[in-house]
Amino acid sequence: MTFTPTELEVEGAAGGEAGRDGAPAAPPASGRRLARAFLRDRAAVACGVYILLIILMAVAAPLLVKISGYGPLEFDQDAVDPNLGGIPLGAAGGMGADHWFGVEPGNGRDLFARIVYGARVSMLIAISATLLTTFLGVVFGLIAGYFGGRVDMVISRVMEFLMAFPALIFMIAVLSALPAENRQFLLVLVISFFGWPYLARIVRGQTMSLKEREFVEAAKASGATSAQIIFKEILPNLASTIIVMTTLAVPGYVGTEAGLSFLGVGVVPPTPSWGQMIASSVPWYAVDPAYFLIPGAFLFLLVLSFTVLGDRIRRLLGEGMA
Amino acid sequence: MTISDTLLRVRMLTVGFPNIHGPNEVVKSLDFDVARGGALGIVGESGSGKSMTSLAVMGLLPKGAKRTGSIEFDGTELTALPERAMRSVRGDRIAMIFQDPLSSLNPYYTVGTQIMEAYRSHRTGVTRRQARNVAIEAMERVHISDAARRVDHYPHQFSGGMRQRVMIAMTLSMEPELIIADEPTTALDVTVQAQILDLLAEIRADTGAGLILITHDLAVVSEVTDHIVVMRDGDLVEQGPAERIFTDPQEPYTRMLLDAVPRIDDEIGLLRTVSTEEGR
Amino acid sequence: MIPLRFVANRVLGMIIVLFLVCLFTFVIFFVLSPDPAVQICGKNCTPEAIDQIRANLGIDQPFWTQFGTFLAGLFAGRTYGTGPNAIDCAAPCLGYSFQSSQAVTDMIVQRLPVSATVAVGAAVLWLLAGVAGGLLSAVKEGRFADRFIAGLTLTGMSIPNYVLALSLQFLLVVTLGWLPFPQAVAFSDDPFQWFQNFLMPWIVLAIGMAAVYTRLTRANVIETLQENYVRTARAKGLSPGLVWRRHALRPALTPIVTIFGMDFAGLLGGALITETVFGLNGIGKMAADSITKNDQPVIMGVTLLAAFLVVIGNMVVDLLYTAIDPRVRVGSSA
Amino acid sequence: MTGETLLRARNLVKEFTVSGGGLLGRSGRFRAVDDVSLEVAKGETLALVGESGSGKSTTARLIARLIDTTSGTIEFDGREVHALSGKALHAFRSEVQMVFQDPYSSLNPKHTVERIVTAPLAYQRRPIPGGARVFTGALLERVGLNPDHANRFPAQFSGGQAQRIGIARALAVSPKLIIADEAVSALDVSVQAQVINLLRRLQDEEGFSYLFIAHDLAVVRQIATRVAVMNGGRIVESGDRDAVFGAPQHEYTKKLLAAVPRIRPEWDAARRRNEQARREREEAL
Repeated sequence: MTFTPTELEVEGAAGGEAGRDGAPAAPPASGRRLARAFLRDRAAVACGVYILLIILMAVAAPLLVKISGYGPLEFDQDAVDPNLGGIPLGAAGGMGADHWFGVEPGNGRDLFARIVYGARVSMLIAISATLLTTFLGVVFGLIAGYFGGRVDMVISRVMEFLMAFPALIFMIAVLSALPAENRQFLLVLVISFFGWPYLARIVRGQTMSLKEREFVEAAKASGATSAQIIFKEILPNLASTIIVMTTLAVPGYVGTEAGLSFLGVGVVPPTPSWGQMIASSVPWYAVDPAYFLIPGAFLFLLVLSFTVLGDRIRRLLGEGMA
Repeated sequence: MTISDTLLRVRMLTVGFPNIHGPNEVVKSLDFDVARGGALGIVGESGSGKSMTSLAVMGLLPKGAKRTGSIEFDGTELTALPERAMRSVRGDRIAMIFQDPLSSLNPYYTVGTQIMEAYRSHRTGVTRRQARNVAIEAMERVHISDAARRVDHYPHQFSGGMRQRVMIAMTLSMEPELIIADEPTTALDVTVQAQILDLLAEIRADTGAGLILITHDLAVVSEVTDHIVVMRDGDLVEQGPAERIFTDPQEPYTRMLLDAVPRIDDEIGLLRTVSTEEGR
Repeated sequence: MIPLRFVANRVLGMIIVLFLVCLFTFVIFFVLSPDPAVQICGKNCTPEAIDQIRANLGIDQPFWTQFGTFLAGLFAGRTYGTGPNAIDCAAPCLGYSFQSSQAVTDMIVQRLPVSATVAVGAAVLWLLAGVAGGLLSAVKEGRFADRFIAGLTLTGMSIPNYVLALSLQFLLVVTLGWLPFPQAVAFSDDPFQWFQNFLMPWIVLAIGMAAVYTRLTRANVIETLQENYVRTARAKGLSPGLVWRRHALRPALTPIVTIFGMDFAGLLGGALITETVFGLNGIGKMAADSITKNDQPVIMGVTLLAAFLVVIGNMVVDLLYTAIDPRVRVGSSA
Repeated sequence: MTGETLLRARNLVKEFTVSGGGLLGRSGRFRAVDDVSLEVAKGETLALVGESGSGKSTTARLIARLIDTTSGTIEFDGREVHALSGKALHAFRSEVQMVFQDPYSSLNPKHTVERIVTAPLAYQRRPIPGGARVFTGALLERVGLNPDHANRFPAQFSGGQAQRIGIARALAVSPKLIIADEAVSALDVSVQAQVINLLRRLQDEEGFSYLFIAHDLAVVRQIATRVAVMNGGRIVESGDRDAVFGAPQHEYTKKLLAAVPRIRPEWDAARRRNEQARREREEAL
């Protein structure tokens, strides 16, 4: 579902598209010019706004819940109909002034509160995993690509080994074996552990081709150390790749976290998570569609927003790159 | 020169990539002729529009390009030809050789297949066997030894010079009346370049085909061609018989170019340059 | 004609990777998981009973012994317990599920047809849709159709498959009633209902991949059309159809064919969710169920199977690539 | 002009391992540089000429210590370069600089001209005399560029200008030897002539030596004091420029010289006469 080698292959292949027609004499993309081009793109702006909104929601979760009146763990038996097996009272899953998004069937927990707190969990895990993955991927990719030889062979073999795993199944296996404490932290670790090779492979490839550029030889001939060459000469040239790959990694991790929680090896109840909410809505989807539609829509839109945003950033940077 | 002596007559040829900023012309109102069996050299530095000129004649301009003017080949107006008719001219009567022989050959097919496919698509009722023999014969004519075996080899199994020979064999198999060679030796070593230039001369002598040689190298055109067009930034700077261009250039740009060419057997001194670049 | 040494190299590499996968998986379950004997024993358990179960399972042995027995079981089969209660587990033995009292290998074999049907159908669907969409997009580059397909692919890549599965089920089955509630029907009994049953799983499993393949195909075709050899082909006066078929499609689609092998082999992960949501009794659902029941031998068996498929897929792709790309197949002689 | 010896390389050999691939693959060895000996005197230009694959670029990189020799010795200004390491190697780096073939590839696209030109000093941990701005401005002027362009990026310059930036960078540490690896082959002919003139002028001003790697014999003849011809990893012939060009001894050198396309000398002579006549006409007016 989230980790397919192909998906990243596409990004790699299309990312190279920009450099196809030689070196244009245009000045390199300036931040301001990029920002202006970005703001002209309505889809990108809409996605950016949605992501900001979700982040805001996650940050301000306790405040929002205070305003709406119900916490994420509060049961409200008055909102469900015990005679009908706990189906929410009222239309559309019990939506109304009291419960803005309705309530969970069965125990009447407030969906709005759970969505808001779920956003917190999703974003926290996805962003932490992205940061950790990016760090690992960039460092190992740079080292393997720059030093080559034996170092590269070892790192490449490890990457191939990790990528040879069907990541989802392996994550499930690992997580199902691990204790339930500190689940969120473990999720980040496990996701990053299986995630970094995809970025590292691309960074490695680009480093290998950058290494052949004569400016690296020029730096070497001037007495630059390996660390100086890697971080001062090569890394700046990887910036746009890293930005694009990172933006495209976030939706993958949002989806992975939700998927793992959906399968019951992710975030442990009662902590809310969107994937877990969708999982628990499965038995109810025919009688209370709002229960899965609301978290489903939030999740889909978040993943879509990040994906579109990553796509647009890639195109912008790709066009602006010399 | 009478009409029947002229193989290709180009008039007011303009190529542009129109965009919001304007017509963006890379070739501007170009006039030149190629005589039957003659060799025309188009010389210019990078960005002079010399390659676009050749693609315009072939009708192979990239997407978004706009071509105006007249290109008359053997009495036929090429710009007015429908695509289907143009295809029967392309490859069959006008053939083209490109700069980088490796990327110009498809890595997935044997050189034999690639020589044959042109022949088979232009000549109806040709069996595979016959086409293969044509391919082998063409490879022999460009002095590829052991052609009967090498016809089944892939491009990556040939050296740079041999690949260019394959490209030439490809054009040869069609017996074209005009060969357009766009920087055919730029990617090659100097000894290989000499061989390829000799080969081109030999083929012209054999078949009587006309040649347009596009290059940045004045020394090369001086050896190969009898008529020269000098281009700069899409403009025609000067044209005339080779000897006249080299002995009595009229335009300052031509003189500057000739001064800038390092000689291997002339006096040594500071290379004469105009200071356009210096201090810019 | 694939060089023998190349094959030998790949096979050796594959064996090493598979061994490491086994070891890795085994370590995880050996070190991390809670004692299965306690679970199996249930309530009213005595320490003696637990010891007995531990002995039967062989988990009273040190790690390397256990691992050795496990590997031996893979190739030669093994026997759990002793005496009349002994249970035989024939090779390739992936372990024995005490929750369902069945050998994991048998459980997998039983469920293979359903999973294979889901996987093959989805693969055909995404390959066809992806390549067709990508070609259309490339032909219409920059035009409305291209932008429309680009929007579709972004959506397809973004929608989590369980959300799509539930939405489809809600829409097509509950609201519109176009499809019946999924039931297990054999193809030979009622082909039409069989098709209706598998339609939604196929779509759900295929959609994300189809989106990715569309983008990949589009990028490859557009890039190939820029190649100098395509210009050469046009300069030879070949018809556009011939230029496309011979000089653009083959180089553009070759990497897609090879990647397809890997993606197909990696399908089990996606099948897990799809089969669970649609209640299809395949390997994926079995794995999902065993997570809930904490049935470790089954989880481990499925993990190994999945890794095995991916490694095999990788190797097939490598060999396939060698066979279709002459640059790899025939070494340079110049 | 030729004085004492600056660089002396003896019996240089460089072998590369050609991987057979995979775990079972057998690896072979390929000898790119085979027993090459050469000398460069102070203030002279030694041109190393050869076709692709002749080993000339590898030789240049061996001498610059960008790669290590398989065997052989390199002596530079009295020091054993092949044995240098650590601090001593660092010091050697400011005495030998390189100018590369592709002007864009040799400049980091993400760095400004100022950063590029001062990088050798920064990597040497040496202070920048007069501050980065002034120093860069002065260097740019010396190579014929506008000193106000110090904050631009490489992509904003033409090929010839970018090559001048590369030359400015080499000059920054005031080296004794500049290795120019096909430094003018990627340039248009008019720009090429300007850069050749610039290289000659700088040598006259500074007195450093060039090791000039090139495949173009006509260019080499314009700039070299001595010439060494390489083929298949070996030097087949070397000597003073006029000796090598005027009376080549080795078969390969003869073949190479014969292959160079040339403008007929009688045409050039005629052109000089015509231009003379034109000038006289113009003066008469």
